[in-house]
Amino acid sequence: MSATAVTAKELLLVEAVNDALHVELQRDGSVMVIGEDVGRLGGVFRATAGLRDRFGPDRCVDTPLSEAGILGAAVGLCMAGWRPVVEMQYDAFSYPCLDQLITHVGRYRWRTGGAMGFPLVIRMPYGGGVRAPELHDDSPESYYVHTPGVKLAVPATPADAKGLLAAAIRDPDPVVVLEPKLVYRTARGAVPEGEHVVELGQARVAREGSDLTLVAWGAMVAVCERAADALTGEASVEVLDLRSLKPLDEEALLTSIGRTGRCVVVQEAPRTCGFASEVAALLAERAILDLQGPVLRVTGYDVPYPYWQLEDWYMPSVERVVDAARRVLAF
Amino acid sequence: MSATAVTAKELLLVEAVNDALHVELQRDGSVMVIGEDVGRLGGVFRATAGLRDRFGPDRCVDTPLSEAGILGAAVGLCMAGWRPVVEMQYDAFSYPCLDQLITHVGRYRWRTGGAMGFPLVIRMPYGGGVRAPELHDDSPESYYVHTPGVKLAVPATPADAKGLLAAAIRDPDPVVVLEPKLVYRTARGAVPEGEHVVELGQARVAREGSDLTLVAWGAMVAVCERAADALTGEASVEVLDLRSLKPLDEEALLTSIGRTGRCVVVQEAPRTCGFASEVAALLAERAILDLQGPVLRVTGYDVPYPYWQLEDWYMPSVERVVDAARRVLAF
Amino acid sequence: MVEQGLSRVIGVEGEPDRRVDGLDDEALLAIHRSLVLLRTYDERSVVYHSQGRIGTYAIFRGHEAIQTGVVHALEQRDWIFPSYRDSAIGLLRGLPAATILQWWRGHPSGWWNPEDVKVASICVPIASQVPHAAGLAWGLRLNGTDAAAAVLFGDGATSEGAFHEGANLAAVVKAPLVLVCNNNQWAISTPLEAQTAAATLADKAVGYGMPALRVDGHDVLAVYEAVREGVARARSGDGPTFVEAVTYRSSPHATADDPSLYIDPERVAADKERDCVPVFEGYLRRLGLLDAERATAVREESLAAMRAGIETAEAEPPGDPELVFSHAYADPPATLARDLEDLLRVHGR
Amino acid sequence: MVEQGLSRVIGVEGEPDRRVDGLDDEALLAIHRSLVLLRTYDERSVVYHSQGRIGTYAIFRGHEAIQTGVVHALEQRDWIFPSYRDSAIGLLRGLPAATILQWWRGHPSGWWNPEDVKVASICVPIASQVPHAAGLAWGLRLNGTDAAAAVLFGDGATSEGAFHEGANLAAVVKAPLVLVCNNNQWAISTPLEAQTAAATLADKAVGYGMPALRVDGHDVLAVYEAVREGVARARSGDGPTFVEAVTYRSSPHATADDPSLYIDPERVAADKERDCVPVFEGYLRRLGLLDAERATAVREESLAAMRAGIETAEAEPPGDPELVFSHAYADPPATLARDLEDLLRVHGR
Ligand SMILES: Cc1ncc(C[n+]2csc(CCOP(=O)(O)OP(=O)(O)O)c2C)c(N)n1
Ligand SMILES: Cc1ncc(C[n+]2csc(CCOP(=O)(O)OP(=O)(O)O)c2C)c(N)n1
Ligand SMILES: [Mg+2]
Ligand SMILES: [Mg+2]
Repeated sequence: MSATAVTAKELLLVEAVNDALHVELQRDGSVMVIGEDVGRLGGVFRATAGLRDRFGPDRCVDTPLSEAGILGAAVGLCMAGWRPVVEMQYDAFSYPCLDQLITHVGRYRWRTGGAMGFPLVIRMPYGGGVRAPELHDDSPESYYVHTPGVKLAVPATPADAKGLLAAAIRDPDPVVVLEPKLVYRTARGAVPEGEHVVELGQARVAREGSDLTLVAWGAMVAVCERAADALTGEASVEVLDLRSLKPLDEEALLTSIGRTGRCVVVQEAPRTCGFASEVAALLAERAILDLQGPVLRVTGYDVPYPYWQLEDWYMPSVERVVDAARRVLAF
Repeated sequence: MSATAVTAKELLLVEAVNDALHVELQRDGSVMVIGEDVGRLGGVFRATAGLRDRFGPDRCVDTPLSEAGILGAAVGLCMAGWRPVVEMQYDAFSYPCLDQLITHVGRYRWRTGGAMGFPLVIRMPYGGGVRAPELHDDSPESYYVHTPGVKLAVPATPADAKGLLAAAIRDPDPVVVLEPKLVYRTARGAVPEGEHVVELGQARVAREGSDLTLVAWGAMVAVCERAADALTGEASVEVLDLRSLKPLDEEALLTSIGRTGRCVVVQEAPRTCGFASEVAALLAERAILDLQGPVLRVTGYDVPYPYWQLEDWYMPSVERVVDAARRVLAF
Repeated sequence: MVEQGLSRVIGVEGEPDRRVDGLDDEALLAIHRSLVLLRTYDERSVVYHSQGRIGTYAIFRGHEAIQTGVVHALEQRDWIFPSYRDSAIGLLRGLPAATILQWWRGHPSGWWNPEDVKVASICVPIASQVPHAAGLAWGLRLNGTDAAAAVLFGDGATSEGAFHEGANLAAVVKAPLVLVCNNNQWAISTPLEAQTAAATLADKAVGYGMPALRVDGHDVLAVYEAVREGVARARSGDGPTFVEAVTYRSSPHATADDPSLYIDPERVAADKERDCVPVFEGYLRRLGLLDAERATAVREESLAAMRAGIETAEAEPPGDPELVFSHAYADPPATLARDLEDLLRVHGR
Repeated sequence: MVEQGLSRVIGVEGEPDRRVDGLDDEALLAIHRSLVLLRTYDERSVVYHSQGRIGTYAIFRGHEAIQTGVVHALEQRDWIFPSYRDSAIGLLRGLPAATILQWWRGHPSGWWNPEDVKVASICVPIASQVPHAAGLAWGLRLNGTDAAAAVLFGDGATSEGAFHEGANLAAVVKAPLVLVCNNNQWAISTPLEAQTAAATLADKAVGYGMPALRVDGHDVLAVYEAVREGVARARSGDGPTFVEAVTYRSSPHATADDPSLYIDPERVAADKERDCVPVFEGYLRRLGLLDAERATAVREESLAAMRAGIETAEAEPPGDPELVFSHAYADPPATLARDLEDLLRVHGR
């Protein structure tokens, strides 16, 4: 897929997001970026830096402070032939747009019998661990992925941050992209220059192993890799980075569990009805004979995300992942 | 718990809701009902009929058409010592209030270090099968139950509709009550008169069985009972009515599966991250040795709820439940 | 208060009628055909519902003048965003009655391609179409066309955040949009005074820096004139206009509703005196443009369209289960095909 | 436009000062202490942040006059709903600086009981506290008290649906509420003209049928006067009032922000000329109520409070993991205790 990509450069994850936007706005004149502070400031995380100067104030627009209005307007912009990329400034500040998402973004194509497409993207920094005040730390994937008619991707690496966002922008359906702000400026890696697309629905084996599979997405992939390190000598641990939750690469998931027979799913979000539950349910449904032990979930808790001095107690830690892995291995 | 309840009368489910409101508003002068058309009209389903005349326009209030404003005002009313019971007119029209629910209703008590309570109730008719236009058919429990700080109950019978709503109104925490509108006027049963409380977190064995457990809530309980009938002779089927999804009666669930070893979970909502996934994940985590077959989910599909002439193809049918049960039994 | 200071073209209480410049006799008769077509659609739908031939139906009797005035003030290239109550407005853009009837029959063919007729889908959640209209109109401006859009909504809708955010954004981006508020003074059972403390709904426009016009919603030409003014402003790049068309909901909210629980029957009776169809027919008669013969002909034409519509609708076979899964995605997750297969297997299809 | 027609008490460009009746010398000096306390809190917080002693911090320099004017126009029994930027307003109701510093330090003791001081929790999501204030004020009225409430929010907040729905509902239920909009003309990097097309933010009140007042937000007494008028209206049962206090965000949005990317430095410099603290101190001097000695004393008093505050905060032990689970529910699901036990086991606690 990453057709014309030849050389690569080292980028931070947030720089890769910015790179993808520059490439895609250049490639397709109908792509535009809208959101709060995306223009003059270039986004509070600088993800949209340079776009307004390069493509003009009509293609990178500072909107009024109204998330529902912004997403609703994006629906209308699609009807006029545009492909809006909507930035929600933070995870928890996207909640006002859920009504438009559920009642319209996910249904409008269906409502027109497939006659009209709504190729919009909602991208936002998400997740905890950043020592921020309340409501700057949520992992809202469940609300989005439970909603029919939308797709959802979560990159864990700079290359995927660029490739998945590009795929989302080119996708004919609405796609939500959750960017792990915890590693915005710590995840650094080689990113193909120019056009780079990572197809939705293809999981990535971040590390191969044969005894147990750690399933994760976004910032939790790195936590799982550290847990795998910690288990070196004890067990051969595979780390599966889902990359896209809808469409989900069930194939990769079932293949991995088919090999290892043991699974721990790790997510930041609260446990009840989180996507970790979906993964576990899928295995209980389709891999029951492969399972040599329980499917354990290491997740955020069913409580409000805590004050940041306590957040390390809330976020899935390497210790908690290792402990769960050992319990499954010892089962 | 249903302390003073002596005699019982036959009521429709929606009448039982109305009865609960009359009893609780009478019992506690700080309980008030607010929402769209709850006063003069008594609600589009008549669930609040008679309250405005009996308790006055200050305790049963027709609000402006603004779901987020209504729920936000309910938060403030709690701070002033009131116990607001908020009606959302329909499932899908509750989505505008999700932002207030997630950012405030579920967090405000925590935010005050437990100093202030928010004993509010959000009740709404939910679910499909009623031959209605778009967006009158949703089953939104996942959005609500994934949200920390709130509880959620779903009655399947008139007696539970009264008892669970009374428990919700008396509960010190915010509780969402989803009322299965499909059976509002078809579910009829004996309802204790006067005060009647059904504690949250206690599942109900709707039917005893030893070979397989059908797990459901709300309108799907009756579907499961019909499926159990259809399986008479083939298998002894237990039907477990969860009644409250948060707190969840894990005890009852694990006990039942411990006995039957087989489980099918039935829900109307779309599958991905639905509560059926949570139930299956729980079993994969805590009952893996009891399971003699896969945990199958019979659910709504991951598509917009269809036009009503097609809705019977979308709603879990007795046939689909029976088929899933047979597949598990034959496993 | 609400009824004060409304602009009118058709005289009441002895006031003289006016002619609207640019509207020749042909145009007036075209407006008449539209009014009668909508009225007929609405009347027949209520009958069809009572016969169990369509489902619950939201009655728009008395609001045809607003719908007609809006459509006639626009060009074919201009977009329309209807509220749920304006379900049949597409008829005036050439949509077959059968399509709209199928929507109310819950049949999967009850959709149309908004692009074909520049009429957005029926919007069920109150006010949520306002941001769509703002975005579409904004997009039209960015496309460099001089096309415009109109969005219809009710008095209750003005209380929703979606209305507020859409209207504010439209004004900021100078979207070529006319916001048409049908102030029928009721939101189901909630009266205007329980909806807002504002003196008029046009007052809402002040907070968006948007000009506003208030017209008698029973007067199709007054609505036409106001919307045309808004469209002109939109085309010249001056942004949105708010039009408050004051009517009264003289019919039940929908076929399922019992207004006797809340509404004042005398006020309803009074409003029926100002029924927009006879009001406009009187105007045409005074101009010598309408006689009994033509009135019957137009009425017959509409009835024929409805007969054809319901026949076509009822003749259509029920939709296939496939349609539950089609159209949700252009590029669906693989699970959908598996679910369909499973569904067909179970039901022996 | 925005700066025109603002009411003032303290003269600018040679205009004479006024006395506000009901405000004796003692009251004026109390206002001064409040202004300086807030200014000191803000200045010290910026320093503490640069020293890594608190986290990201939202600076409110230049907005102390609004916060102070509001609090002094209210009685102790009246409620205050602060925006995130008014984080320290509770100081004026006797909250210890340590508590607010702990909030910014992300320490679990950074909360207070709103009931004790009638100050709601810091509200992080923009505008979402407006419906809370409307509901609380409504509840106070239902309780038969004559207590009132004030809610503070910014210019950007007026674009949110939550502001709209809360303000509209407040007016409909005649909630005893004063809505105080700090129009500092910026929402992070978004200038007022990209936020709304309205001529003034006070214009928003028209659509809610609410009276509005526009004041110079640099003038603590002008804010005081306006809010007091709103409170009087609230107590007499006439419902809410909207107060637009015009200022300018002359400091960065927060410690993490770099305004050089978007703001006009000359305009910032000009605003600093009207800094609310020296402006009010000049007024007091002209009245012979303030000399260098008293100014230093007040300043010292505030600095002492801050020194004590940060010491107390830093002396507190880190919070226990138990606190992750406490307080979410009054009657928590059993799973929470199991999760805590598991967490402690894994981390060998
Ligand atoms: C968001 C939302 N909330 C509630 C409803 C239920 N509902 C349908 S019509 C209606 C009243 C609408 O009143 P108004 O906006 O005045 O339009 P009218 O019905 O008078 O045409 C309500 C509350 C809805 N459709 N959408
Ligand atoms: C719902 C929501 N969206 C976005 C944000 C991020 N944010 C924090 S402050 C701010 C600007 C607020 O502007 P204004 O209301 O004028 O208040 P000011 O910052 O000027 O005091 C934004 C967009 C938020 N906190 N809440
Ligand atoms: Mg209306
Ligand atoms: Mg501001």
